[in-house]
Amino acid sequence: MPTMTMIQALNSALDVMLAKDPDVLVFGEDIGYFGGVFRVTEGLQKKHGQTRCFDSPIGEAGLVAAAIGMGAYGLRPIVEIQFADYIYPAYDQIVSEAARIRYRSAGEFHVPLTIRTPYGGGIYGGQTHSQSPEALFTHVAGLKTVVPSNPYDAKGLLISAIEDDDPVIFLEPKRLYNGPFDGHHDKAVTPWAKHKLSEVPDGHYAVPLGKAAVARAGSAVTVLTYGTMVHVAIAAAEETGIDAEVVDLRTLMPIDIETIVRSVQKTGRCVVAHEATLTSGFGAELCALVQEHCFWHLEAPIERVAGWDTPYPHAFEWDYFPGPKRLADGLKRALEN
Amino acid sequence: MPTMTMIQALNSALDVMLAKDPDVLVFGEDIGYFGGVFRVTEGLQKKHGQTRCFDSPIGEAGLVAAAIGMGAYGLRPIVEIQFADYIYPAYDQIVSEAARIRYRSAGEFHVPLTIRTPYGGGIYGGQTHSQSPEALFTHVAGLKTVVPSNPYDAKGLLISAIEDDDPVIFLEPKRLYNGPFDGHHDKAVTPWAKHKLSEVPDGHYAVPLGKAAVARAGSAVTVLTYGTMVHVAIAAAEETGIDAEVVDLRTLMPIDIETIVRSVQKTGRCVVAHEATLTSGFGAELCALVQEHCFWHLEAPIERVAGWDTPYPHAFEWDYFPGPKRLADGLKRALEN
Amino acid sequence: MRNRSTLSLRIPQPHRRPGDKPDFSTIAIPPAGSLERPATDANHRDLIPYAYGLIRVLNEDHKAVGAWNPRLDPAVLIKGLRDMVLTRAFDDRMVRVQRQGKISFYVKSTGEEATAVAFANAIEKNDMCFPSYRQQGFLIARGCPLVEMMCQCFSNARDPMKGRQLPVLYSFREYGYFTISGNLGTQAPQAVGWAMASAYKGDDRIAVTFIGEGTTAEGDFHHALNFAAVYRAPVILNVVNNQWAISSFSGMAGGDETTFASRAIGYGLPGLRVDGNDYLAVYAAAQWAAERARANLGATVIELFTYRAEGHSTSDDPSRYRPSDEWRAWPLGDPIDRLKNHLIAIGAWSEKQHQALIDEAVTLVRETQRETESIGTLADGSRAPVSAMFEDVFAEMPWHIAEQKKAAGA
Amino acid sequence: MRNRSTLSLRIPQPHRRPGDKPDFSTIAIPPAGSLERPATDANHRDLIPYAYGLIRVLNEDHKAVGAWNPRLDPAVLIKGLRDMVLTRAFDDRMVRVQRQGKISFYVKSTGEEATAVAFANAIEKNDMCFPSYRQQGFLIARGCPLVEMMCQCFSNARDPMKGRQLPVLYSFREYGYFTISGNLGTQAPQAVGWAMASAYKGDDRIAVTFIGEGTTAEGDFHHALNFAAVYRAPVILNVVNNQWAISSFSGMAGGDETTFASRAIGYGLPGLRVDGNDYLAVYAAAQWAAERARANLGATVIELFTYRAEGHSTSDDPSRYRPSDEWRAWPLGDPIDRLKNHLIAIGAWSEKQHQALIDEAVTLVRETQRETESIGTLADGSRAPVSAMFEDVFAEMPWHIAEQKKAAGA
Ligand SMILES: Cc1ncc(C[n+]2csc(CCOP(=O)(O)OP(=O)(O)O)c2C)c(N)n1
Ligand SMILES: Cc1ncc(C[n+]2csc(CCOP(=O)(O)OP(=O)(O)O)c2C)c(N)n1
Ligand SMILES: [Mg+2]
Ligand SMILES: [Mg+2]
Repeated sequence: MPTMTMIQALNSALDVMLAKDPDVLVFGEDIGYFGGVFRVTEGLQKKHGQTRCFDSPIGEAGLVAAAIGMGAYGLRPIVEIQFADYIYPAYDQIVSEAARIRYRSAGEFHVPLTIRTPYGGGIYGGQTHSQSPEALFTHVAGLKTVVPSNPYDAKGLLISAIEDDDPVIFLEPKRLYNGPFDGHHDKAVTPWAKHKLSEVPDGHYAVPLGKAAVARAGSAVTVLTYGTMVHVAIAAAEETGIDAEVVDLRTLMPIDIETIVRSVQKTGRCVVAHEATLTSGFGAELCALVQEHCFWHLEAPIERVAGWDTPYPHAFEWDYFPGPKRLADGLKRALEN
Repeated sequence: MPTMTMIQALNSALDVMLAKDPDVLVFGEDIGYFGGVFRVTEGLQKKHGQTRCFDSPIGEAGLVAAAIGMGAYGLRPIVEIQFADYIYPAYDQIVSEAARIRYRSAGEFHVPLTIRTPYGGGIYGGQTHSQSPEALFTHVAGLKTVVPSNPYDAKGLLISAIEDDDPVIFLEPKRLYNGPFDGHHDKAVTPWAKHKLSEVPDGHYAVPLGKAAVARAGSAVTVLTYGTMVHVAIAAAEETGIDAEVVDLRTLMPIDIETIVRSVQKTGRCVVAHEATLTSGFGAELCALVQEHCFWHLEAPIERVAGWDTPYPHAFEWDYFPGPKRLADGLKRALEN
Repeated sequence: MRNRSTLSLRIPQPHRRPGDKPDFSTIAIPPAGSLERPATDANHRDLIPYAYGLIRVLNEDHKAVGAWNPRLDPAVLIKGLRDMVLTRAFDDRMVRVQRQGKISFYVKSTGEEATAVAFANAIEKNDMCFPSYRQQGFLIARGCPLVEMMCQCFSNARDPMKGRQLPVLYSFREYGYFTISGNLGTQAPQAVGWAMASAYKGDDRIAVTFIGEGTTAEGDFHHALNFAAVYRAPVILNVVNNQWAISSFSGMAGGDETTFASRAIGYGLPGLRVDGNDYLAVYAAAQWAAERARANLGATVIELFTYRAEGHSTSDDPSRYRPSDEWRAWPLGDPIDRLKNHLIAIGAWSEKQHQALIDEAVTLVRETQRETESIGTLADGSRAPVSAMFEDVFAEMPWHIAEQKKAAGA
Repeated sequence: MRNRSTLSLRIPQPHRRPGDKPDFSTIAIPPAGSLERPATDANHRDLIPYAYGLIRVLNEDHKAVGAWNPRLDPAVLIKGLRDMVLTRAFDDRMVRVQRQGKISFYVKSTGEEATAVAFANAIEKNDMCFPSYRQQGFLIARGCPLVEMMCQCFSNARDPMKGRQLPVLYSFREYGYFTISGNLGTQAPQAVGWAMASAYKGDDRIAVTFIGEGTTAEGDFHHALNFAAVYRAPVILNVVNNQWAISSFSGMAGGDETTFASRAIGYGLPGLRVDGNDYLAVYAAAQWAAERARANLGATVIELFTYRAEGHSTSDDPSRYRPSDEWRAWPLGDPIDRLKNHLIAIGAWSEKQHQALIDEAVTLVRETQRETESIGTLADGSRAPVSAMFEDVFAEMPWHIAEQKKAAGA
């Protein structure tokens, strides 16, 4: 099986779906001829034609709105928001429209829309190229939110998102595009080829939405996380020797409660981790769910390891990023009591 | 002392501040000559002049952006978003701009902006006149979020918000505008005049941001809530005879952790309640905070009572609204274990 | 130092408020028939004057004159008249029903019926409408059963929206009527996307959208214009300039500075300004724009100049902010009267027939109400089952909503 | 059934791609001096032609001609030339510094220096600029110390933004330069609000904002135009049409359909289209619009027609999407050369003086770099203390941020 980077895997998912379904089309800023600032759409316009993969004006609200109209017509649009930090102009169209059209029309119309967008830090992007806005979508009824952590899942989840009949926010951890990243920014970059989940079939396959994966089995403490932080959590476990079970949530909404409960009931301890600012982050929902479902199994408070409650500052990339050290501290605190 | 409805109290706060500070100005859709769809700005244009209180085009992003520019100039703008459901077009200006200008300019510029907006259900407004979007603001570093529950606090908190040098999202529980409401929609409407917190001084006073109030003292279980739900919680306590302590948070960000911890450590049990959809609502953050700070005092899982994870549907007003019955059930569950 | 004048902030104000005499003297009304009808493939630069003129067909003598006369068969006109009369009867009845406390909310289209009705009749059945909340005339002209509309307003057990939407926020896919949003303006760029999809598929369907003049201030209107221009989408972007946006006069949306049709110019789109109370003019403009769109020449912006005769909605009292008798002074009159008078002038209609038409409409609406109320009203407990609250959030119900449904006993 | 043509979706494409010969033959360049200079209180309707023309002052013989000639003192022009030369030297150096890995990111303004520099020199010191990320020339013309700008780019211990912003995203209140956002377009309606505040206070300060042609597609540009028109705000809304938005040509923003200046028309604002590489033309247009604004006559939109000579930023490689030698074929030339040639033509300058000016600029920038690096670079560990990460989120630090600061050991 070929190995792929996450970029190649995402490109392959789009390629497969463009070939399979004439109603699939892809558009966004700089994604057509140029292939996107992260090259995820490279070659697709050339291969599938100008009307299948094309550029958009710089108007995120307009591009999501147009995609909603296309979805209502019967197409399966995929749009790219160049950075998750630039999704806010489209927030009304996503929240008030895409998320609610099926409901408010009693099923007469629906919007099979996928919004792909690179999120997260680790690339010295400063406050407007590093954000993790997932919690702003998980709060909205009618949206699914997906975050892959490796090439295999990225392709399979993106195919599932495109084939899903509801709007999906598909957040791509940009720091993982070209290789797994465990938070040790001072170490040499590892290529994806060395990671087992870079083996990606060429053709069509799906990783189902709503199902978590156990990225590392363990028995001492459960880490609930997603995206880049999956690799950070594994590193923290290996480095501390703490036998942590790392659950890669993959889909945040709908959440795979069974996998979460099974793990926390087993370990009795839990750390939730994400890059997004702590307060009202998705980790808060995870804390709430875990204590609701596993209260009598918990032997210690659930620990949150997250971005600080500040914007993501350029010169403090590694002070802001919740790397293996902060995660290790969280694991230790969870085991202390 | 005069008694005021919440509308009158809010009007009085604006009036006092317009009179006190020539740099204060108020604008928004339909708020000038007409006085606003809920009449909160009634008479202000006539009294203070056309340039102090005026209408805006129907463009929420534009009106918040203009207010940001005014704030940078040195004014203290107050804008009204006609319904909280219509704040999303302004989301980018609020999140990427108002919230971050002080930080990104290292304090060179700041935005002393107050965004007032009616939120919440209970008026048969359907899905676009009933939403409670507070969690979408509490997640954003740089914003304060305030929700009053009675006329006295409404005036004092609004004055504090206007005098605050940072942007404040001021959410007004529209169902409380004209009277306290405990969720018993089938009972006769109570006027504010019968409520002790409708005694509102005419002049200037402040209720500080960041300080909760104990709306009802109790010892069996703590209810953490705000806005309309404060009254629902009190009703649920009275009706069940459960000796609940109802904490009216008043400010969600920054949160008054001391009052929360003091109460939960005392009662050992906790219910969090809000109208917003459950998942990733502000209640999730409250659960996370409480279990972080009071884990060893908790005798039962924290219960969440909230709006369902659906849009707010017109014909199901009272099925959707988390009224005294749902709150009573939550109290009972919290006491069961 | 230069001698500098001091700046001052200008707040636009209407020149008439409660107590003032209605005054439309500043509004220029060019004579009917004075504008040429350009070719539908004309260059947008040559069309600039149409953004500032006013396309009118019906003259003072109730004759249809000039190049824009669509030369319609009297039978076609009588259908339009009937649709407008029925729309007005429906609106009148629903407001009464609201006053009786049987429904929570209603929005009339009185005085603006021609804008929606003429459009519906001028375009093709499988073209798609992305409405605001004031185009019930479009649905009625398309033959949507009144009882379905009324059940929606009553939120009763047969409400096709299952009680999820405020009265008036219809969705009727079968009649080419997109689900109405409570959030202003969002439908306009969606219409553009729908039209792009039609072009993408090589179909021949076009989209039509309506937006209030107040709502042109939303960013979404700009996105609609921009995307329509860039991708040359087959869409007609109507601005219904009824001069009021709740309590705000059109000057608050920039209407004191220029026309709303002229907004098209900066995107390289044609903008037509049309007498919105002239059924024939609206019909002709719709035909022109539809022909242009179907010829792959892209979008047209049409400003339909009219007047909101009644309150914004049943929650509104317009006498608080404008002279209450303004409508009577409005120089472009009543679209129903004008079409009726035209039909009479060409000998195709009579006062008697007209009265019969009104009676028929009123009766039909009354009977529809009876039928609707026999199904039930929200007030007396008829509605979709509570389980409907939890359905259609997603195609398949996830576990957490299923749990909530159970908790609600639904 | 009518015989209908089938629709097709049109995706705009530039007529030149890598490997193609540069081709600007479709661009009409009217002769310098051919446009009248209207009174600054002219009615916007009478100004429509200016949205389609091109205001130019410098002719082929390097003479300043026509009514728009601002008739500036040679000393004033030499200052402008110096500002542009210094801007270019600064940009060149910073890109080199980025290639050396000393800073993470940089954005050049090469080829467009006149747009920002002429503006800065034409308006008053206490007027306020709401820039995008490509107006460093404005700051330099205003006399902002280069070392402060460079420390910002280096994110070192003296970075006035305390390491919080990407290189180039300056904020210099003292030089009337508003904090730059990474989010496109947000500054434009903020500038309008700032200008409204000046008018509200009865001051005489005006605001100036710059937005890329690609960014005109954002809703915020529309809001800026609309609010400026409605409240008649004293603001100048510049569109820098450098024809590229990263890899997207101006047609993706509607530039194939019409000019960007014409966007003004639909709001009842004047729109001027200006040769952006003609220092005198930019200066003159800025003066005209500033005079109009200060006379309480409101906003002007100015399209500054130029060409982005280099990549979008140091992260971009333009040879992937356009012919790499396009700039050389660009008919409006290089703004520095054109002003230099004009000064030589009027006998106020020489090639020798020019070379000396360049040398002086290069030396100044080199010395500034030395000074900056002596303070330190982010790469070698010089930066604001980590505690700065937690400050200025709010005026006063709330408990939870104080706790996080403590947890971070800061
Ligand atoms: C985004 C948004 N902002 C504000 C409102 C509140 N609102 C509802 S209707 C209306 C006025 C609209 O006026 P106009 O566009 O002229 O349409 P008309 O009512 O005249 O048909 C307003 C401000 C809303 N529904 N959505
Ligand atoms: C809201 C938002 N969307 C997208 C981007 C990504 N982006 C940064 S610059 C740019 C192109 C802007 O082009 P233009 O407006 O023409 O300005 P120029 O770079 O030519 O000066 C894009 C798409 C962004 N920064 N913000
Ligand atoms: Mg209107
Ligand atoms: Mg550009």
